[in-house]
Amino acid sequence: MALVLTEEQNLLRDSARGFIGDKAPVAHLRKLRDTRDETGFSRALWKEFAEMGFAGVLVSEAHGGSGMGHMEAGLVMEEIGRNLTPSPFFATAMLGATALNKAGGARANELLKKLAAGDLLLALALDEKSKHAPSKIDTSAKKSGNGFTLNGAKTFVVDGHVADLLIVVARTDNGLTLFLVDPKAKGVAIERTVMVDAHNAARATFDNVALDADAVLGEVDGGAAILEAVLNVGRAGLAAELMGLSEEAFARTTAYLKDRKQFGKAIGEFQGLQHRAAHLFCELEVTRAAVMRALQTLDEAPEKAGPIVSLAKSRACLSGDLAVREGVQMHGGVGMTDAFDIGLFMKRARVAQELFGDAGFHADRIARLRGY
Amino acid sequence: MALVLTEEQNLLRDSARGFIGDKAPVAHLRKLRDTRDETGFSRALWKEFAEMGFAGVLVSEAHGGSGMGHMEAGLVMEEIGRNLTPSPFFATAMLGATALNKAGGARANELLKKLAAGDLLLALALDEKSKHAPSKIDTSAKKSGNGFTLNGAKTFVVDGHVADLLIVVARTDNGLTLFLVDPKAKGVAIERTVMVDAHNAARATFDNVALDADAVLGEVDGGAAILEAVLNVGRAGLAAELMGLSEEAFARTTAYLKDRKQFGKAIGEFQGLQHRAAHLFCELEVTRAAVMRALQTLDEAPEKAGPIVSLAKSRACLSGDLAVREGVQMHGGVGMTDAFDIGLFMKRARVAQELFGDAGFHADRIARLRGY
Amino acid sequence: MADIETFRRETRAWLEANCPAEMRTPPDEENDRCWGGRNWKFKSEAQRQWFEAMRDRGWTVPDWPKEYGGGGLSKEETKVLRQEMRALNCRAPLDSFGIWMLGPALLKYGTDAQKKEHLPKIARGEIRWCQGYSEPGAGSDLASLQTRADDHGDHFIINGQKIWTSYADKADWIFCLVRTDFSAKKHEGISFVLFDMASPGVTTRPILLISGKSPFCETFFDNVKALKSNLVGVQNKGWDVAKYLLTHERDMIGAMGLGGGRPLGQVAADAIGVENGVLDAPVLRADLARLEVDAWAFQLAMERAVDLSKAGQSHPAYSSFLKYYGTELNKRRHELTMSTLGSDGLEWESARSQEGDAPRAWLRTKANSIEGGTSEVQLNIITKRILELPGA
Amino acid sequence: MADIETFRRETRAWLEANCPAEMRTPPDEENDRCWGGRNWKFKSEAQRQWFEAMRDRGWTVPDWPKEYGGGGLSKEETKVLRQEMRALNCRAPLDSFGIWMLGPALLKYGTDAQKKEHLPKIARGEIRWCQGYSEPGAGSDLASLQTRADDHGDHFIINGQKIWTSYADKADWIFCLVRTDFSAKKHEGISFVLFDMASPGVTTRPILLISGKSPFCETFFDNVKALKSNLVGVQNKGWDVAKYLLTHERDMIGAMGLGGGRPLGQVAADAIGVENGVLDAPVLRADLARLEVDAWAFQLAMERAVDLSKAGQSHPAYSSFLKYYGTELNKRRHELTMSTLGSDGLEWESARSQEGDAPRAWLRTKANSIEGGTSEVQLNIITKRILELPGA
Repeated sequence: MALVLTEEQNLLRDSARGFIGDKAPVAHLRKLRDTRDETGFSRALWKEFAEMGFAGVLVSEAHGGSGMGHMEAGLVMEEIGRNLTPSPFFATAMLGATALNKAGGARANELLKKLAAGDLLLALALDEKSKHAPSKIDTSAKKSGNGFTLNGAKTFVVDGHVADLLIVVARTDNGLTLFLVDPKAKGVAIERTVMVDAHNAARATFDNVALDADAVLGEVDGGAAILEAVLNVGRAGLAAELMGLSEEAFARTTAYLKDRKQFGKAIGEFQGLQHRAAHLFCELEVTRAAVMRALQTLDEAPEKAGPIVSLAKSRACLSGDLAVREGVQMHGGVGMTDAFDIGLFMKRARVAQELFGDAGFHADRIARLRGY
Repeated sequence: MALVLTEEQNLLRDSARGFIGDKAPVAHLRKLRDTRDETGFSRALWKEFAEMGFAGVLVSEAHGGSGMGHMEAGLVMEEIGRNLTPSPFFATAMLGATALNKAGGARANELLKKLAAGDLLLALALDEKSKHAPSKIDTSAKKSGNGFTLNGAKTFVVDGHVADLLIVVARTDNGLTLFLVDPKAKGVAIERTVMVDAHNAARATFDNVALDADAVLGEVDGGAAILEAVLNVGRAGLAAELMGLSEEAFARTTAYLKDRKQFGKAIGEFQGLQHRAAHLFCELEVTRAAVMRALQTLDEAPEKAGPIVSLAKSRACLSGDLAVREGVQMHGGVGMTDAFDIGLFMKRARVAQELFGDAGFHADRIARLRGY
Repeated sequence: MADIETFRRETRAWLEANCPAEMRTPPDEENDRCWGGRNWKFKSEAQRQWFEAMRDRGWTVPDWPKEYGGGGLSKEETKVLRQEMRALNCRAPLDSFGIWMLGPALLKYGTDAQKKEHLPKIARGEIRWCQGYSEPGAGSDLASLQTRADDHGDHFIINGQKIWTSYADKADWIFCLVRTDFSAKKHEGISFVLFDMASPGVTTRPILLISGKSPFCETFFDNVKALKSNLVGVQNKGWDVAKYLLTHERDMIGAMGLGGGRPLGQVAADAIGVENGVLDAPVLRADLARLEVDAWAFQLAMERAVDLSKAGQSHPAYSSFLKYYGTELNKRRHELTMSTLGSDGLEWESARSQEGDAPRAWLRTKANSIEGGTSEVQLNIITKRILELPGA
Repeated sequence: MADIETFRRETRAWLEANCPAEMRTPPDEENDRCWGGRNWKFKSEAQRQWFEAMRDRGWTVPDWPKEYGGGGLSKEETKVLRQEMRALNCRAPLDSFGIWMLGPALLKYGTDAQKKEHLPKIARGEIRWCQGYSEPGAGSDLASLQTRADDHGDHFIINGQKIWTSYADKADWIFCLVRTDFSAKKHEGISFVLFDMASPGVTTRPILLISGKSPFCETFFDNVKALKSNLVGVQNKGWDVAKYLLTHERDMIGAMGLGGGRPLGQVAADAIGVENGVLDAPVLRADLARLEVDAWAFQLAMERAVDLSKAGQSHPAYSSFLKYYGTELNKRRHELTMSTLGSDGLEWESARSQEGDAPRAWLRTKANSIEGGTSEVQLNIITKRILELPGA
C-alpha cells in the first residue's frame, strides 16, 4: 500500500479536522478542566461523533457502524491529538469496539450497535502496575457455580469512572479471560484519578465481585488473543494521536519563532534554533511513515501488526516527546505559563507516552522479537 | 582533595607536555605507521621516558622508580593522548608496574627495578572475547608436577608482540591466577594485529605451555585482587588519555572554526556550530572532574576506586567520542583526508574506548553496583 | 590542615547538638523552606530554632564578614561547614534571593552605607528580596529593557512593568534594573536600584505556571519613588552589576543539576522490580545508568568549580557552563523520574501522589533552562567568552 | 491492478531466469560493483551476463524513455521491478553517476541533441561520468566556486581546480560547474558543462581518505577545451541545473540510511551472546534497539517519499530531509557496528577482518554527512524552504 492517503481518506481527514477543530479546540479541554467537569468530556459532542460515524468507525455496517478502517480511525485520533480533545473515542470506539469485534457473538453484536449509536461507553481495565505490563496480571476470576468471582485492582483505566461497562482482564485457570463488568455491581469500586493532562482515568478494585457466565467476552481462557488485538489498535491509535499532537505543537512553535523578537530580530533567525527545528521536522516525518504503515497493517494483515505497531508507538513517543520539549523551551517564559497552550501539549504527550507502553517498552519489545 | 593540580603536578604536566609534544608529536605516530615500524614505538624514546622518571612513575624509589602517583601517571597519559604517542607507558608503566607492585616479593621487586630503568616491557594478556569481559576467562592453568600447564587464547594484548614478559590471566582450581610467561617459551604463539589506530596489539595463544611454579605472580588463585587493581589503574589511565586526546581534538576544531571561511565568514560564526562547540566544551569539563577524582582516589583510597574509575572511563568514552565525531564533521572534507590529523584522533579514540570496557560497559557496571 | 580538622570536628558536634531532627529530613520544595522577611511565619518550632541558632552564629551566610551579620569563615571553612551539613542532611536555615544574589553584588558594588544598611537584614532574614529583571519584551535580550527611571535629583520616579518576578507578592524589597538613559546604547543606559515593595505605585499579579503553582508575578510600577542612595554602582552602569549578579544566580540554578533525595535507580528498582540483577525495564535502565554517570560527574564538576575558584583559576564565564549543564541535567532527571513512576507519576490531585508532587516538580524544571538566562544564552556566552569564536 | 500483477509475475520469472546466482549475493562495496565505461573490465562472466541482459531490456534505467536506452516503465512498474529485484537479492547491474545524477538533469535540462548523444551511452554503460562540483575554497558554499570558463565562441577554455571528484581517475567524462561570468552575483555566473576527461590539460590526483581508500581525486584543468554544444541549460544559469542534480544525489546518499546486510542485532547476539533472552551487554542493547526503531521507520519514510512523489505531493526540498537523516543514521549504524564487534572490529590489516572491512566502512561513513551538501547545509535548506523561517 502506498504511504499516502486515498482521496476518501483525505476527505475524511478534512471533515474530522473541521469538525473537531471547530467543536473541540484546546479551549474545550480548558473549560472541562477549569469547571472540574464530572464527566470529563462533552456527552453532547460524543453524540455528534456518533452522528458523524466516528463512534462506529470500526463497527461494520451490519452492526450499525460506518465500517471504515483503522487508517480512518487513526485520522480521527490525529485530529483529537491536534486539539487535545477529551473524548471516549479511544476507550470506546477503538479499544471497546475492537474487543467486541474480536469476541463476536450475539451479545457483542448488540453492544456494538449501541456503541456505534453513541449510547454505550466502555473502558478497558488492564494494567495493574504503574508501568504498562500486560503480562503482569494478578486479578483473578475463580469459577464459582455457573459464574466467576472476580478479585483484583486495576489502574490507569481510561474513562473508567463514566463507562457503562468495564472490560476487565483477569487470570482464569488456563490463561486470561476478558469480562464485561457492570461498574455498579456489588464489590466494584471506582476512583476517578485526576491526571496531569486533565483527561479521564480511574482506578478500579474488585472485591469478590460475582459474575454470571455470560459476563465472559469471547471464550474462557481465550482473552490473550483479544487483548493482543485491542492493544495493537490502541497503541496505533495513541501513536496517531501523538502524531497529531506533535505536529500541532511544532506548528505553534515555528509560528512563535517567526513572531517573537529578541536582539532586534525574530528568534527564528538564529541558526541554533533553526537547526533544532529542522531536525525536529525530520523526526516527525520519520514517525509519520511508521504510524501510517502501522494503521495500514491493522487494516490489511492485523495478525502481523505487532512489531510495526510497536515501531509506531515507540517512534511517536520519541518524536512527540522531543516536539513538546522543544516547544516549551523555544516558547521561553510564556511557554511555562498555564495561560499559554503549549504546556497542555506537553502534559498530554506525557500521558499518551505512558499509556500502553512508552518508547523504551516498545524498543525492548522489538529487540526481543528480533532475538537480542 | 581539591580538584585542582598542585604546584608540583603543574610542573610535571608542563614538563611532560613539553617533552612529549617535542619528541613525539602526531608526526611521530605517522612515521611509525607509514614505515610499518616493527616495534610500533621508539625504543630510544622509551629510554628517555625512563630517564624522565616516567617509566617508573608508579614504582617506589626503593625499587628504583620515581615514586610518584596515579595523578602524575594520569598527567603523562593525558599528554600521550594529546599527541597520540605510541608508547609502552600504558602496558608497562601502568598495568605492569601495578601488577608487580600488588604481587610483591623478591622477583617482582627485581622486575620493577628493570621496568623503572626502561629495560623491561610487559604486556597484560587478559581478554578472550571481542568485548571486554574480565569475568569470561577460559584460559586454564592446570597443576602439573611442580608447575602448571597453560592453555588458551588471548586477544587485544597491548604490546604483546614486543613484551619481554606476558602477564597472563588464567583460571586455576579455585579462582584466577596471574602468570609471568616468556613469549618465547614453547607453545606460545604471538600474532601482532595491526589496528586502526596504528598502535600495538596482539593475539596470543598458549598450547600446553609448561610453566614453573615461580611463574606465578602473587598467590595461586589470588589473581582477582591483583587484576582488579590493574584494571582500575588501566581504566583511569585510558580515561586520562582520552581526556587529553579529546581536548586536543577540540582545540584543533575550534582553531579550524576560526580559520575556515564559507559564505563570506568564518564557519565559527554560525550559531549552529557555535552551540555544538559550546556543548562539547561543557561535556569535556564534566569529564575532567570525574577523571581527576578517579586518579586521586587511586592515590588515596585505591580499595574504593572501582566505581569512580568506571565513572571516569564511561565519561571519557562519551565525551571523547563526541569530540572526535564533531571534530571530523566540523573539519568537513579535509577532515576525511588521511593527510589531516583529525582522523587519527578519531581512530585512536575508538580503540581507547574499546579497551577495558566502553561507556556502556561502565554505565552498566555502575547500575549493577547501585542495585538496579 | 590541623586547624581545619579541628574546625570540622567542632562544627560537626555543634550541628549535632543544634540541628533539630525535623530539620534533618528532606524539605518539601513548596512548604518547608524558610524564606524570612517582615511577614514571615515559621512553619514549625524546629524551623524557628534552627534558623535562630544558625543566624546567631552568622551561619546563614557563613562566608560574609562578621560586621555584616556573616560568619566570617574562610572559603575552606565554609566548604567544611557545607560538607558537614550535607553529612547530617541539615536543611538550609534560610533561603533567600538576598543571600544568593543581591548580597554578593552589594559586597562588590555597594557603598559602605548600603552594605551596613542591607546586608545584616539579609543575613538575619529580616528583609525578603525579589529580583526585577525580565520584561515582556526583554527576556533573553535582557538589555533591551524599557522600565524607565526619571532622575529627580535625590530620587528616581519609576514607571514600567517587570515579569517573572519570583515571589514579588511576598517580598519586602526589590533589586531592579531600570533604564536611566534612553539615548545611550542599550547596555549603557541601565541602572541598578533598590526600593521597598510597599512603596505607593507598586502592584503585583501572580502568574500561574503549567505546574499549577505560582511563584512568579507580573509587577507594575506606576510613579514609584526610589531614593538615589539606593542606587547600586554607577548610574547608567547597572549592567555591570546585573551581569555579576547573574553569575551568582547561575551558580544557584546550576546546583539543581545535583538533584537530591533518594537515588532514582533505587526508586526504579522498588517501583518496577529487578530480575536477574537488572531492572525489569531494560531500555529505561540504560537511560537511568547514563543519567547517573552524567549526574555524578557533574557533581564533581561543581566541586571542581569551587576548587578552581578558590585557586584563582576559574574563568569568569564558568558559571554559564554550570548553569547550562546543571539545568539540562535536572530536566533530564525529572523526565526519567516520570518514566520511572509510570502512571502513578501522572496523578495531579490525590493524597496518594501528594497532590501531584512528581508531575508538578517535573513541569517546574522546564523553567530551569529559561530563567536566569536560557540555555541558548549560556551557550552564546561560552562561545564568546570561553571559546572566543568570532561573531558570537 | 491486474496489469501490474501480471507485470510482477512476468518480471519475477524473467529475473529468476536471467539473474545468475553469483549476482544474487551481497556485493563487496569495493570489488564487486559494475561501473562500466570505456576501459571497463568485468569482474566475472556472471557480472557481464547480468549487465548485458538488463542493458538489453533497458533495465539499467528502467524508467527512462526507450528512445534513450531506457526501459520505458511507469513509476508503478519501476517500483515493482525494484521490489522483485530486492526479493531475489539481485545486484544492481550498473552503478553510475550518469544514471543517478547526470541523467535526470539531462532529461530535464538537456537539448534533444544532448539527450540523444549522452543518455544512451549512460544507459548502456559505455561512458563513465564523474562530477566536478566542490573546490578547495567552495565546499558548503558551493556557489563561491572559482574554476573559470572563458567564452571562445563555439567553445570554452577552462582553468581551475576541483576537489572530491569521485573516481575522476577512472571516469571518461565529467559534468562540471564553471564560472562564466565573474561580474555577476555568485549564484548567477555559473554554467554547467560536459567534457571529456581525456581532453588535453586534465590531470587528476587521488586523495587518500582516513579509511585508507581513495575514491576521491583532486582534478586540475589547464586550458581545457569544452564545446558549447555540451553546455547544459542556459549559460550563467547552471546553478539551476546543479541544484536539481543535487536533489538526486541526496536521494542516493540518503538511501544509505537503509543499511543492508545482516541485522545488527543478530550480529550482536552471535558476537556477544544472549542471556535470559537479552544481549549480554545491556546498555549497548538499548542503543541497538533504538537504532533498529529509527532505521526501520526511516526505511518507511524513504518508501513514503517515493509514494509522495508519485502522488505529486512531495516538497521539492524533501530530499534534504532524506539526505540528512539517512546519512546521520548510517553513521550511527556504523558506530554501533564498531561497538558490537569490539576489538575484532579494530583490526586494520588481516585476512580475518577482510583487511579491515568494518573499520574502513565505519570511517568512510563519516563523509556521508559532508559530501553532497553537509548535514548543516541540509538543515539550512529545510529551515528555509520547508519551515520558511526568516533569515535562513
